[in-house]
Amino acid sequence: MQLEEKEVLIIGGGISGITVALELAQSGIPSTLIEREPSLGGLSASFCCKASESCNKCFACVVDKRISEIHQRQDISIMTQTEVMGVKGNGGKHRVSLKKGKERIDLKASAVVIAAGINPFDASQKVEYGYGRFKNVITAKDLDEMLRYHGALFRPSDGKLPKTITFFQCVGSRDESIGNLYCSQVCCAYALRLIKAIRYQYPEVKATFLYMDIQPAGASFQQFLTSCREDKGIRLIRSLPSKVYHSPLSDTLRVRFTDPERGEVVEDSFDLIVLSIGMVLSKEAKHLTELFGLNLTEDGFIASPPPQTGVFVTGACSGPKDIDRSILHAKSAAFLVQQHLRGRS
Amino acid sequence: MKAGSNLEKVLEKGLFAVTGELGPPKGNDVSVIKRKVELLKGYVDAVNVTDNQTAIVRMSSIATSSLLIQMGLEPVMQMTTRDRNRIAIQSDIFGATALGIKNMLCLTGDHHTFGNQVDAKNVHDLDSIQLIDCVRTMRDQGTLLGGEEKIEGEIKLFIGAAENPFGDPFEFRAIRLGKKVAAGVNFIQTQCIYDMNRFKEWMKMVRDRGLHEKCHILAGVTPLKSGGMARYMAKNVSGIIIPDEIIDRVVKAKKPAEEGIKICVEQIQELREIEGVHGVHIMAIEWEQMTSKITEMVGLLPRPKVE
Amino acid sequence: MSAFDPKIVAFCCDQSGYPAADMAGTLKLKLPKNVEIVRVPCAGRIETIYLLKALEKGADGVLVFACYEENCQFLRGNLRAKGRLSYAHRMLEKIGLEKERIEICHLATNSGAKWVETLRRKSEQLKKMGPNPGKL
Amino acid sequence: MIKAEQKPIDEILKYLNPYNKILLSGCGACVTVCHAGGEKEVELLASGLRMARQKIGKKIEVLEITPARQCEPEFALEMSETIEKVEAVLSISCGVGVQTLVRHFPKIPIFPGVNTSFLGETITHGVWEERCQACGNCVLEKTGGICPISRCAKQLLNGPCGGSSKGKCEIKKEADCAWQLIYDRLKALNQLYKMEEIIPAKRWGVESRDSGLRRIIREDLKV
Amino acid sequence: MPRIGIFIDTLQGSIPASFQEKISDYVKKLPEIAFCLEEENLASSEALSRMGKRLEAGGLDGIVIIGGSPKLYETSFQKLRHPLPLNPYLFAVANIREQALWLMLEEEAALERAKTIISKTIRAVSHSKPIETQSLPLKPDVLILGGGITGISIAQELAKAGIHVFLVEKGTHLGGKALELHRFYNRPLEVRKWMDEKISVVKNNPQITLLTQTELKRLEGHLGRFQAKIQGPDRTETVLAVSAIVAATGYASQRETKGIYRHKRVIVFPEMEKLLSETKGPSLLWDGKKIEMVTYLLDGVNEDIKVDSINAVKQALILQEAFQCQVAILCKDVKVAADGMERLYRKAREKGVLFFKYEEPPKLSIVNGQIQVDVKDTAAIQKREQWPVSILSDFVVVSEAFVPTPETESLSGLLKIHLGNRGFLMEDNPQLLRVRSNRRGIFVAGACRFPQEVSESLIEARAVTQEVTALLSKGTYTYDLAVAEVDPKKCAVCYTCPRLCPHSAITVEKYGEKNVYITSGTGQETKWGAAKVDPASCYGCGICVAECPAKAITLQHLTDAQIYAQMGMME
Repeated sequence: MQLEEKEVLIIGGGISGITVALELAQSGIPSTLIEREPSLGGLSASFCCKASESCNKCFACVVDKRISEIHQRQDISIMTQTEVMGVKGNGGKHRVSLKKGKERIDLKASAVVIAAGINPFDASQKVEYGYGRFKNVITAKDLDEMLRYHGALFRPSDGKLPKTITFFQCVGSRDESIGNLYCSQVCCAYALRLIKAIRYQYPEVKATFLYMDIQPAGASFQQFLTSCREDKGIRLIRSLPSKVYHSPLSDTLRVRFTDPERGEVVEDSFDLIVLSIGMVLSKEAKHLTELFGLNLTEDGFIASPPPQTGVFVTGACSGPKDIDRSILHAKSAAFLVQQHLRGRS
Repeated sequence: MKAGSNLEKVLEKGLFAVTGELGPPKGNDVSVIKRKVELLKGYVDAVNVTDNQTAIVRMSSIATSSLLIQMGLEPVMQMTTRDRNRIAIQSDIFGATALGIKNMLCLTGDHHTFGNQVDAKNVHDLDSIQLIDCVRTMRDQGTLLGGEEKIEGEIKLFIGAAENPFGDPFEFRAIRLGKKVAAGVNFIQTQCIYDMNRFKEWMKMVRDRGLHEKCHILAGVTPLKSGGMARYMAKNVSGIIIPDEIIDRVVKAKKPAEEGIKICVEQIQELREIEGVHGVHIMAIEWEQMTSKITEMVGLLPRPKVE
Repeated sequence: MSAFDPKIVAFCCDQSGYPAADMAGTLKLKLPKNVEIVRVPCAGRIETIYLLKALEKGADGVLVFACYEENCQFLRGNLRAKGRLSYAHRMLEKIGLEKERIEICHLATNSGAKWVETLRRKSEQLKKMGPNPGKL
Repeated sequence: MIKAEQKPIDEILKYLNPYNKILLSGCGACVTVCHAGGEKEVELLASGLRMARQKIGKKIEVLEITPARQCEPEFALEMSETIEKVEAVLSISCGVGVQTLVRHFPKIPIFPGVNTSFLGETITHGVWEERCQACGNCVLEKTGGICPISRCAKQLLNGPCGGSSKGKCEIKKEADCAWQLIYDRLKALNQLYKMEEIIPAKRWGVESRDSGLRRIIREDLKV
Repeated sequence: MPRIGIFIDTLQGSIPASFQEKISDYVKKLPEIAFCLEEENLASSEALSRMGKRLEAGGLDGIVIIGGSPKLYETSFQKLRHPLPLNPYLFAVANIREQALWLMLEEEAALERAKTIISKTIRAVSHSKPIETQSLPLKPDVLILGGGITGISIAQELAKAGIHVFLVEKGTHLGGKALELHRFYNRPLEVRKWMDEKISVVKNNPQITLLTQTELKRLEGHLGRFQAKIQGPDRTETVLAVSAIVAATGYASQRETKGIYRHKRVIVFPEMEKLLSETKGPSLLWDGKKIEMVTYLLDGVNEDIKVDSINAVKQALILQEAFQCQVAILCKDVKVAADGMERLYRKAREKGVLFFKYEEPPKLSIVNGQIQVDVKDTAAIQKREQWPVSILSDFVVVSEAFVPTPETESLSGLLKIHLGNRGFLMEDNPQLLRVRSNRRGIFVAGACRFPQEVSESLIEARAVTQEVTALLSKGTYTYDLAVAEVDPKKCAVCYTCPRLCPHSAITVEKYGEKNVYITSGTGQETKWGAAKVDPASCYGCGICVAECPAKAITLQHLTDAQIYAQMGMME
């Protein structure tokens, strides 16, 4: 197989893009990986370790490892702060023009992999939750970064440790009102892991988890969920909050939700509210679909075109995925690319 | 007649025998023995004198037995292989028979780690079956173990052994009795019985092998003092099975002790009906006064005078 | 003894502890002066004798930075390391040294903050404990 | 093989107290396999001893050596030069190894560093169990290949005592009743009749271990 | 005295010039130093070629790079074997940026620290020795265990990639659990047709050797040299030589058979699928009577596996639309974490499917021939006083428990791969990246790892194919000898390392003539002698080194001496 000189362009330096690049390199296929941001890793690179007594299978560390791995390879050319400006040709004869800062680069590609990733849902759209208005209403992503870079939990308003903290699930997912008729698939496990990690680091912090349905994730999830249920410091309540009020004096937040235990609407106050925001396709990704003439799925993610187009879509931009499944999906995509190239050689 | 002991005579006559049990004092205080003898005298055909039971150091069973004879109560001298090698055993048998002891119960003995001298070196030179064989050889062949050395005088002993129908493997328990019979045992006292069904099952196996005709089987019973005792035995004493309904009866009873006696009496009556059971062995440990009451209630009194 | 600056040997698993150390550097977190970082491919490579030799040859404390359970690149290395620590602990207790001088800490590539925090904590603890009386 | 367990180091320290330069000698055979006295254990114990003595301000010098086997005279003699340099020897080979050294070095105190526990089998890594007491006349043929001498607390030869319950031994609840195992195995082999025959009293004396020092002499081999 | 060359990498100025000069001054004074050069960005190819030229002079025992984290350099020097005239393992990195400059408060301290790091590294590198690479030929032959949907797909894809496959199935036919399905939830296909096509492709592909009624009996060897003894029908045994192995043996399902679950109106999913596929409308008949009410009881078993809830919603829609049945779905949580499921769920609700969420298990009872289900619906709080809701059903569809296949355990023994805590293949360890096993060259795919939805298995199948092709595509496997090595003379054959090697890379092999037992008569050699590490399968973790009681194992690239040097404790 003389695939070596065939050029593969991978758009998006998140875990999916990285995996595709690494897998292709493994098979002796060099590639160019472009990323809009100054550094690789995308969304998942900002995640913290969510282990408690033992690993809770969040896969964040795997991302870090892959990033350092890809930096060590010389058969993958990485271009950060680079964007796609235009595309000509198709069927694996693409001429893609790129923009890195001021310079323009034209690039021939026999295959293009789109792994543009997703954006977290803009929580301020859910006005009733007060994101952006109240300091102590943050998104799970904010919390994640807080824990990763400061290694500590604190209230944005006063830097103190919140004694009570609550998670709102399905923010921007499974939500008719904003037209997102899909489950983001990752948030339940993601939020519960955050809770576990916090409870382990700060046993004094009590956590509440307001949800619709708990979505399983992986072989250890049952065990993990049971440990959450057994934890006295965690309340799992099947109910989505209707409104959040801010009490300026104490800086606490009152949350209104229906308590299935008592079967009535109740109000409870918390020091910190964390919104488990869902996934939506980024506008950059939307822009790409236009450039490459791709369709969107009814859920607004990128639909995979037939392989002969030489364009492949992988990662969360093809539908919500956690790190684990993104890696898996990227591997399978890498194989499709290989097949495509083989078909042409 | 092997030894012509009272127990042997009663059994040979085909009468329903009753034996009791007496634990020697943890010292040399003879009055303790006297007291217990008074409680048992006339209510049983013979009394087992235990040999450092559960490996707790007590007055030797030989000495105690000979004291019993002086006090007019027939002893069944128990002897374990735990503390004696074959030399001590045989010399003790010389001594015992010389002192007029006619019944001997051959045991392996409770493990020494259960007792109050846990760091002892256990002997187990012989096991119970080999002991039976040893005594039989001494009595019938008039030689020491191994068969060469002739014995001066003759050994007359009614040889007994214990058997536990509630130990595992259950299927082997009757076979094991067979081995004891083959080794020359004359009578058997069983572990205390609560699980009547399992005992009957065992007796059936015994009868199938015709063992009940080759030796006298005395069924062991122990009256339960309290719910606590019942629970404890059921849980901690391996080789004893107490069905829940019996435990419940004692636990729920207003006067547990009386209920325990009542149960014991019912059991004896039931046991009497079983083919091949030639007597009962009442183990009223540190509760000897009850033996008379029980025998009386079952209607086993007065004990026969046999010549 | 106020000037006493405990010497810590920090074994860092290349799959978690070492990247965490790098991250700590990138975040410009401040580390106690007297730390010797030893890089090993896996906590499973750390032999019991290293833990003892470290103390014998002048360390006041030893830290083993290993991956979390069920997250070891080599599946069992962290557990083996844990076992060896318990051996070392038994030995220290018998010879009258504080077993706290040897400790294992589980973390991941992205636990830079935790890495530094653990070393700071250890350093403080050892200051209170005083110098290792067993060092030659 | 021989299974041994290292003695608590504090016990060892007590009897090493008078000495300031010792040889710590392991053994490359059985005690290596059961992680009690191999080269690695020598290293660890040596380090522990040095630190312990350092702590009480009474430095000790520990030389380390691990011959392939300590129970052969040649290996012992190999060590003679080193041994002359020290005040005492701590041997973490089995009791045999210790005495081999004792036999060849009359002037130097030799101390044991391990308890020689039993002849045993590896159950899983890190778990060993007794299988043989070297009684000297094997009964395994009669007992379906399972040894009641080493595995029955009462060394019974004619079946289980009354304490055998649900396959376990009443003395050590976690241990299997040897006679249950024997019964099951003979049943499986269809040889239960073997349990019906009375096994006579074992000959502990002449043929076994209770007749003083046991020796094996092979006239044909002697030189 | 070793001669060490030094390169100081200022990493585009992230090590300030002032600091770098102080370092240079210090280094130049050191006795071992042959030369000391500065670079802006050492990882750059220009810098590397400059370095290459400098090294051609030779006469060096090692190179120390003073700069940032070793991770920045290592693979470019080692794994990729950048053509440098000095063995890559003679390079060592003094990480003074992350570990000194950035972690120290004041520059003085940083400098001191940097110095110790440098001297330690120099000592360490002077203990290193060159390590060579080897390569292992890999024939394009792969063994796949399991002829279910996963196995079939992998076989197909591998065949396309020009790899020959032995597809081994213990049953009489291919297809496995997928044959129990009638329709997919997410594609308008009839599973049967779709499967039949796939199967016929597999059967007719010359690249695929299909072996049904065949089982793996024994496995020897390692990556690239696996010897798999298989037993076919009529007990014929064959040995297959393969480079890699994929386990795709699927899962088994266990039906609850106690009490009411034995009732003929309580059925399981496959039975309902069958009924749906066989009935041609307009209404679903059973015992000649029309089926009107069907209740699904989910989450009784395998709560964390979404397969059944997906199938329930899928079947419910068919029942409501095609057969005018009323359907109720009882579950703890509605599992919609699959592409398109939320919409399907909403559609079902619009079509009138009733959903109940329970916490305490619903009660089943027989009421005049039908099954009554009593459930307390936690979702509908306001209706609490109406608890419990009773549903009289013609059918109750319940989940089967998904369990490992009976032979899973023995298989893990044969392949020497681990079992997870639920008895499926492989523990759930993120570092394994799903399809990898603990052994190089052995992969685990599909439901034998964890039961999952077909489309998920298909993705996994492709991922495996990617891994396998990546492994085999070059025709050789090249690796450094930076691995553990046993000294047979010291080995006590205690089996510690074979037991503890996480990658099953160690076996006891005969070395030369040491302890080779030959069974007389058969003349068969018993492999016996000393432990042996298969270098191609060793990951160089060093666990065995640390465990060996005889200190018979060394890790070539990280010896005791090098570690003690790093500890700053060289004798």
